[in-house]
Amino acid sequence: PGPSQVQAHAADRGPATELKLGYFANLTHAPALISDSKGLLEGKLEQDGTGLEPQLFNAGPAAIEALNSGAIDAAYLGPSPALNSYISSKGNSLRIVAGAASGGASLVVKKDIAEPSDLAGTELATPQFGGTQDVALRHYLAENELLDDATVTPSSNGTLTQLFGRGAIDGAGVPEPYASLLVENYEGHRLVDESSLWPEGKFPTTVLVVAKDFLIEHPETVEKLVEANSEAIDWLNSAEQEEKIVAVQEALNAANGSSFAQPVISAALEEVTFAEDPLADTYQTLINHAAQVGIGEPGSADGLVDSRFIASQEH
Amino acid sequence: MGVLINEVSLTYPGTGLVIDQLSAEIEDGEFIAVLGASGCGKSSLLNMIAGLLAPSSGWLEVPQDGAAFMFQDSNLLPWLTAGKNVELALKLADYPVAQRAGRVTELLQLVQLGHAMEKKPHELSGGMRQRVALARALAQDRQVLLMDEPFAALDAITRDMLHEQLRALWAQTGKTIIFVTHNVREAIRLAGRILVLSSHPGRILETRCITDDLRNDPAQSAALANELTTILRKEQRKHELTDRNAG
Amino acid sequence: MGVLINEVSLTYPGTGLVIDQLSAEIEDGEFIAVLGASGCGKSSLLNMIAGLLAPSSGWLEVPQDGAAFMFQDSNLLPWLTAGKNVELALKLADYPVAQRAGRVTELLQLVQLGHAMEKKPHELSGGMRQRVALARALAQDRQVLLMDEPFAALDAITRDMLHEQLRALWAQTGKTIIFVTHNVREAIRLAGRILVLSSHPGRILETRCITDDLRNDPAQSAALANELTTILRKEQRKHELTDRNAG
Amino acid sequence: MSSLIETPDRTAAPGRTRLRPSRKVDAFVAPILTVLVLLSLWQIASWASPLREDLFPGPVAVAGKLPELLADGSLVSAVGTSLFRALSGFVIAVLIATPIALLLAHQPLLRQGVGPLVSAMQVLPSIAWVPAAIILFGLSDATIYTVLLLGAIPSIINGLLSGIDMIPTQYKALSKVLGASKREHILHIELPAALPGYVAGLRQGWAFAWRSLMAAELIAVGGSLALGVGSLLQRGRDLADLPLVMLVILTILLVGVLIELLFFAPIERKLMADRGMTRTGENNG
Amino acid sequence: MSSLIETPDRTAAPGRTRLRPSRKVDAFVAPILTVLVLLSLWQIASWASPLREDLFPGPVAVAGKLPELLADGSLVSAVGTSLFRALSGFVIAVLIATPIALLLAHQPLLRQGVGPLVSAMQVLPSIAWVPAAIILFGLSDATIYTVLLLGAIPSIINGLLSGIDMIPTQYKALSKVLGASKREHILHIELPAALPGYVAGLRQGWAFAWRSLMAAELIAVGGSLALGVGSLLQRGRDLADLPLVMLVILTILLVGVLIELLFFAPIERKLMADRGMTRTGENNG
Ligand SMILES: Nc1ncnc2c1ncn2[C@@H]1O[C@H](COP(=O)(O)OP(=O)(O)OP(=O)(O)O)[C@@H](O)[C@H]1O
Ligand SMILES: Nc1ncnc2c1ncn2[C@@H]1O[C@H](COP(=O)(O)OP(=O)(O)OP(=O)(O)O)[C@@H](O)[C@H]1O
Ligand SMILES: [Mg+2]
Ligand SMILES: [Mg+2]
Repeated sequence: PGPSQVQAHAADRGPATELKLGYFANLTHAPALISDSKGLLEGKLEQDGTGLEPQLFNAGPAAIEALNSGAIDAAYLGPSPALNSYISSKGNSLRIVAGAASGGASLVVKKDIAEPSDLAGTELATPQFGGTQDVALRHYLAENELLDDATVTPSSNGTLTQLFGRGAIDGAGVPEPYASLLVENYEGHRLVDESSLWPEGKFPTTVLVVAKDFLIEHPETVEKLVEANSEAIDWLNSAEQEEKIVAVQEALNAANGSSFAQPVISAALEEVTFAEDPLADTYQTLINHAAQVGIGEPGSADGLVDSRFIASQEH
Repeated sequence: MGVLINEVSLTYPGTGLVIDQLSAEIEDGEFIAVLGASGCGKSSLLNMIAGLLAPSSGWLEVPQDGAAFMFQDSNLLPWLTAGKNVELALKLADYPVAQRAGRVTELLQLVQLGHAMEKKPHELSGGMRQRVALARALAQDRQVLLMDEPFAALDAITRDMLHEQLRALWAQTGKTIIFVTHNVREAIRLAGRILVLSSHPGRILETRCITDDLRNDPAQSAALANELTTILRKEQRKHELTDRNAG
Repeated sequence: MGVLINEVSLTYPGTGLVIDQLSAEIEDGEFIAVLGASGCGKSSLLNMIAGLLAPSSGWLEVPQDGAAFMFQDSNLLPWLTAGKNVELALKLADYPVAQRAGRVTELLQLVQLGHAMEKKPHELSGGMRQRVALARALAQDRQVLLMDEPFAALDAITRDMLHEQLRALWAQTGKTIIFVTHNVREAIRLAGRILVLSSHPGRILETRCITDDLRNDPAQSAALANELTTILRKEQRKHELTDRNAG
Repeated sequence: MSSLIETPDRTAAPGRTRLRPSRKVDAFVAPILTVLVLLSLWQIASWASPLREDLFPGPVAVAGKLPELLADGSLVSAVGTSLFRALSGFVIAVLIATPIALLLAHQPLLRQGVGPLVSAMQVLPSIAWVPAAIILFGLSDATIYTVLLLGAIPSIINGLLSGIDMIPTQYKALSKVLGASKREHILHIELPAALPGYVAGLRQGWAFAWRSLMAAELIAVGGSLALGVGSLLQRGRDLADLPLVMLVILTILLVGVLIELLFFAPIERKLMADRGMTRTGENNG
Repeated sequence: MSSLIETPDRTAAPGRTRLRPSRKVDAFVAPILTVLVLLSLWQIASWASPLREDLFPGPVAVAGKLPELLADGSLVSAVGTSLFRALSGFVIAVLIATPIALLLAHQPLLRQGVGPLVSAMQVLPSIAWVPAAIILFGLSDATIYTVLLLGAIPSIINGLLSGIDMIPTQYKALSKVLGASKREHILHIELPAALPGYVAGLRQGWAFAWRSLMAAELIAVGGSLALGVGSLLQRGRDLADLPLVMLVILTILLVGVLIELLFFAPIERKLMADRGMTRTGENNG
């Protein structure tokens, strides 16, 4: 009985009094970090009298839980948790309103693994079961008919780094800056850059999602959110390399005390592309890939992306 | 009517029949001594009168406010001092708060323990614990007072003194007192009536009334003591035999 | 030499001086009774002899293998049956395994509890528990046997019987027995020497030797009993006064 | 005034025995009833709730998930894996913790030094051990067992220690009088006397063991390590699959109830009966 | 000849023991010594270890991290936040658990029905509650407290229940004889008699409370929720910053030791002294 009631009451109610925005202290969430540290979003929201409450998360599932409960209204997320939630709620939970980052995920392996066929019999890891890198890696292994030969162990980013450092795993499919960290500090090398597996080399890493009800009730606020996102991305794409590295490093440090070295951040920024295109075409592929390797339920991504707020799209 | 015991039987799961259709009528204000061999069921009987144990058959009638009970082991609460142990009984009997402290002192002095008020049970000697338990039983101030070998751990002199005090208390208050003892002379000295229990199963073997005349006549009471001892000894003989066979 | 007590004093934190420079020499094979008012320090003295309590000053000498001890409360282990409680003492005394079961039966029969072998302590009456504790103390079979009011919870007949058995055991084995009692007659009946303790602080007030002649002469032993009672009563008087003042 | 306190009452036939349903049945009937009541409350709540169905699935929705999980065998095998790990780990923990507790109980200096640390280790969350365990053992069962053991051992040590602390002094005196050697004292007096407290400690130790295991199973949820219940739970969260999460929770509860009813409750009842006591809530006055 | 230091043993005749005043050994250095020994072992191990320093930092490296964390105040404020949450949550848990335990102890049917579930809830990992708590309370302290309470309450209930179970039957008889009402019985006999077991349960409850709190603090690391020790630990793990992880572990241990030494140990010592017992490892025979 729930959903219909909620829909019945949902209507445009003008700007929200408050926007609760979730994101991670990750390099792939740089648009959120920059928007926050430069006060971009805050400034825009103030015009409507909307307050901003940023909220840091560790992982996608917790962010999705928070979004579902109304504890946050919008979030920067990897596409996989967003897709999972969209499908399991039958389209009622959220919408993707913009992209934030693409690329910037690689399979980093030990020195002695030189080509894909060497992956047979190895132990690999990804940050999260059913996450973007997890599905990608499993799909890649399946394509190369290695899925039964190599094992894939989901484990958190920090643990992965440790496991790789200790030699307990032979490789990891990870996002930036961890991929760069493994390369810079732990003598790994990139065996597969994920972008090489996608048409035009583009696949989403971070997207901006908004709770469906919030989107219906406060489109003005969402518009501001997307604008700020766009400005942050513009800044990231236009700023001097040095300035960019320092700004990202400081934003990360301010957010959760991260202390990644400049070379790591610099290498990571090379890998990631910041763009507000949500890459709507890729979601069905992502869902299909997941279903092919037996993760999650098959479903349709139709209606997931609401790209009306993206300026570039309008023109 | 003080206490009415009607064809009460008691069976313990592991032990079998301990008390067999025992009946007794105890008048209001009587002073009863219960004699019997070790293990014959005296404590069990008191437990039933106190309502702590349900009879397996038969029934008992006791005053509605229950009975004060002095247990065979002193059963003091280890976290309370001697004084607080007695005070708890007063508190639970709704004794007026203002007079409690005074009453506690009075009761402990009665049992010669005025100096041990602040002592925890583990700091008391065996006899001292028993006397605190006695003070606590008196603190309850019920119409019926059950005492399970109240003086067993006491020396003869202290015991003598407490005998006197118990008699005096009984005379003053008209309580119904039922007390278990192993000491035939003690029974004769204190009680108005003596019930002698048999063992295995427990029945009333003998009932003797003690008049004040008898009590105060050394020769007569010595004769009664001998007589009761003989009865008890005869009863005991039987068990010696059964025990030999059982072992 | 059985037990040597040399100017032993004992102070409890909360209570103060309980035993004051007490000295006594107890010969090997002696049968000693200790008399004294409730709370005078008899149990404390036995505890020191058993090595359970260190004296505050002075020293004691006991045989190296220690002493068997029958506690004032029966102190049975609640998870073991009567038989197993006795057996444990045999086991810890390295009694040959093969003969243990037989010895347990023997000892329990000695205290008239052949039938209660399989009972847990909570299924026993107070007097039965005390008798199991007695059997256990005998099972330890040490040269020195300490007994703290071993017959307090027993009826006169059982007590008589056990008196005889204890005398017989002592005569046969030549054990050194030190036992605490409240019963002046019991002391005269059993002991070869009686120590009377004063209270507050505990000192030796009197020492009396009992010859077999005296023991077997009712008139003489009655006279001694009276005499000892008088001594104890005089001692007690003092405390009554102090207690009134303390209370 | 005398009133009637008759037990059993006067009209009852003499010698009648009270009929009691056997304990075993009792022990299962009441919990099952409770569960049924809770399930219906849950279903009603989920119908009445304004929350979306994927956020608050009712029992029916959750049950609907069951065939799928049973069909691919993942639930059964996860429960089997976790139960095996938890039980074997628990046994190891008991075997390690018991001698340590005895050592601490008999070495005053050691206890003063190490005792507070043991208590402190109880409050250390299991995941704190994960980095260290991974460095030592990599992604192996050894890592999982390490985390489990470090979770369970301190609590079992504390349970046994507090059981030993509660032993009445008179038993220690008895043991000394009986001439028990240290070994004999521990074996014949200390352990049996401490047993009730020890079992209470074991129950807590089991809880710690199981919860630590769940935490350990989150380190790595598949691959070379067999999939456990903890991994399944995390998988449910990762996939925003609340019916799966609920199903795992119910499974864990079921395992917990069964362990309690088949293991701890009977042991405790036996111990108490041995000592002439009854658990409150069981018949007998 | 009565002085505290007496003629030595050898004057006793052969085959005899001389019993003399005992001397008490004071050992205040023990805990400090233990910590020092452990620290040096750790430093030596880290020097001797072939592992890279960032994988196995020694105490010196960890200590080096301290000024930085103290400078930005994050460690102190995280400890303060977590400690406040844990203590207040623990107090609430005690206030909720105690009446429930008393109710269960006095309602046989309820205990049979709900008792096993309470034990089972102890084995439910804290993160199992997180999704439900978030849905109900969002990202607020209420969520954190919910997870904490659900972790601590069952264990306190079980502790009190087992304390009540262990009450000697004779105290119940006494209470009946003294004519205590149910309320009076609970207040004057049951609670004080169960107190030692209850405190043991509280100690476990505290451990559960703290560990559940750590789990709850992983949900979110900043924003509306103040940063706690759990978040700091997770941050250390996420950043593969082992010195930070170690520092947080040490901090948690320190908090645990202090709570133990300043709270549980004195209470327990008091309770036991009240009952004429001593903790093993404390002087007195
Ligand atoms: N809980 C019980 N379970 C089984 N048997 C019991 C239980 N309590 C007592 N008995 C048995 O009942 C009999 C009577 O016990 P009770 O305590 O009433 O004796 P008593 O007359 O008071 O003896 P004593 O003078 O030694 O105190 C004994 O044989 C004892 O073994
Ligand atoms: N642990 C203790 N702490 C403080 N005082 C104690 C302790 N144990 C005994 N006492 C005190 O020491 C005195 C002697 O006690 P003890 O038990 O030796 O007496 P007793 O002669 O055996 O008495 P009873 O005949 O009543 O058993 C008493 O006044 C008692 O209060
Ligand atoms: Mg009795
Ligand atoms: Mg004594």
